[in-house]
Amino acid sequence: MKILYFAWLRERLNRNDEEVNPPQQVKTVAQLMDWLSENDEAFEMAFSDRSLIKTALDEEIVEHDTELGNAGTLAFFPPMTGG
Amino acid sequence: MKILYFAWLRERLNRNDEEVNPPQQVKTVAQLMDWLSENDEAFEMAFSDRSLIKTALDEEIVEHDTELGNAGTLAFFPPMTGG
Amino acid sequence: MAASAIIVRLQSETFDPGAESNAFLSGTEAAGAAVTFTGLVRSTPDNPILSMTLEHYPALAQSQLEKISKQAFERFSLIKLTTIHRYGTLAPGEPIVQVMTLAGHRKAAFEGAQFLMDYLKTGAPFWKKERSATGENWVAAKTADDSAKERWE
Amino acid sequence: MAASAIIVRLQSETFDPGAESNAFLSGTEAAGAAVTFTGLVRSTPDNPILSMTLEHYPALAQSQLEKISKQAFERFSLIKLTTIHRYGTLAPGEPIVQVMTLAGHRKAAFEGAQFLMDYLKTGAPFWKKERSATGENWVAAKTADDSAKERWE
Repeated sequence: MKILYFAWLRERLNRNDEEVNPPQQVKTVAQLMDWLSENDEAFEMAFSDRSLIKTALDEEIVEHDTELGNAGTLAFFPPMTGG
Repeated sequence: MKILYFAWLRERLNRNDEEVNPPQQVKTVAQLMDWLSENDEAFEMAFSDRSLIKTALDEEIVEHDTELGNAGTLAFFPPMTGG
Repeated sequence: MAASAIIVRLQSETFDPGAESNAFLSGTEAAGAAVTFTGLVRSTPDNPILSMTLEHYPALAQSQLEKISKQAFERFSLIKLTTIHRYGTLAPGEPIVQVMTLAGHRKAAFEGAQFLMDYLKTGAPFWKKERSATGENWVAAKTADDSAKERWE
Repeated sequence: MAASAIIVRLQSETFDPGAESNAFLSGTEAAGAAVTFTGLVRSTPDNPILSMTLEHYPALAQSQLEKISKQAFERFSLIKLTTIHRYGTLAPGEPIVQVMTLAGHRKAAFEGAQFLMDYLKTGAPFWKKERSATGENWVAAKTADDSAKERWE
């Protein structure tokens, strides 16, 4: 699965995107955030206030309890400031 | 005192403006409308629904119970449709 | 916030809506939001018109446009405000009125323009007569315009 | 009411606000009211900035702009709607976004544009970074923008 990062999340994690292969028990967006945080302190810091993390699965905005299913792309980003 | 007429009031009364000299007992806008109606059927018709008659005294929008005082100009017109 | 930040123009000549907006927008780094409202002469299949004539009371129109513009400018802390209102005979599609507001943020810019239009509808001494193939008639004031104004009271 | 009455443009190049308004207004005899909202890069004495960079998520930005534009178009029975949104690095005073609505009457034109802007603020994947003499910082989302959106729910 491909993960995209935007704005200060991209800067703090120092990457635009990456391929990940989470274990089978990682079923939701929130569980993926847990799994990424376990393995990397930078993620733990960046994801510490989950209310500031928005997500889109295959270019559709979703909540943290959404199941990953067979989605190809997950994006993490701060609250949007469009317009 | 000079009276101005606008829009359909101007058309129905067939005049843009005129000079009038009401008697002393005519003190308010409403009394002037009564006095004009007494003397002329066209005014009686035009002023029959007083909620449709708006007035301005010396270029200031006023209510019908406003006193004429020493004003030089009184305007009669239908509800405004600006904008 | 000087009074010169408010411009009111009462004119019979037409105007270019976009050129007016661009002139209004120039040199405005402290502003984050601009709203332009343009009112147009409307001709629909249900009510096809040939022309619209706006009669007005010149002296009162100028002072009412100025008064309402000043109220909007102050109430919404606008940076700049321009009101252009035409009179005379206009063809379908022509602009009748244009209101432009400039503010720090979008809420004030939107509300300033809306307030101004709501007050112009019932407070500016203009009367519209539509001419169609079947004759002429005076456009009646709408009760919706009275209630739109009440929102701000 | 065809879908082609909705235009959405996502672009890095600047645009001419007034020229866009004039193009939008042309050939619109059935419309009585047009509203143009222009959002500008703001630099104030309290917060002087050198430039603003808009980062965006291209595929999602396009689809969200289209989705929100369609919602506004349908909800307010607009005759026409155009949304232009930029990304990249912009100087103070430059236009960031422009929304134009055309409707029979002013209420729908105003509310369509306001609805669209309220939803773009929190629903379009753009992030703003301001660069000033003292450094760079990401503009935080405003809780006022969340409550502006709630008004329409």
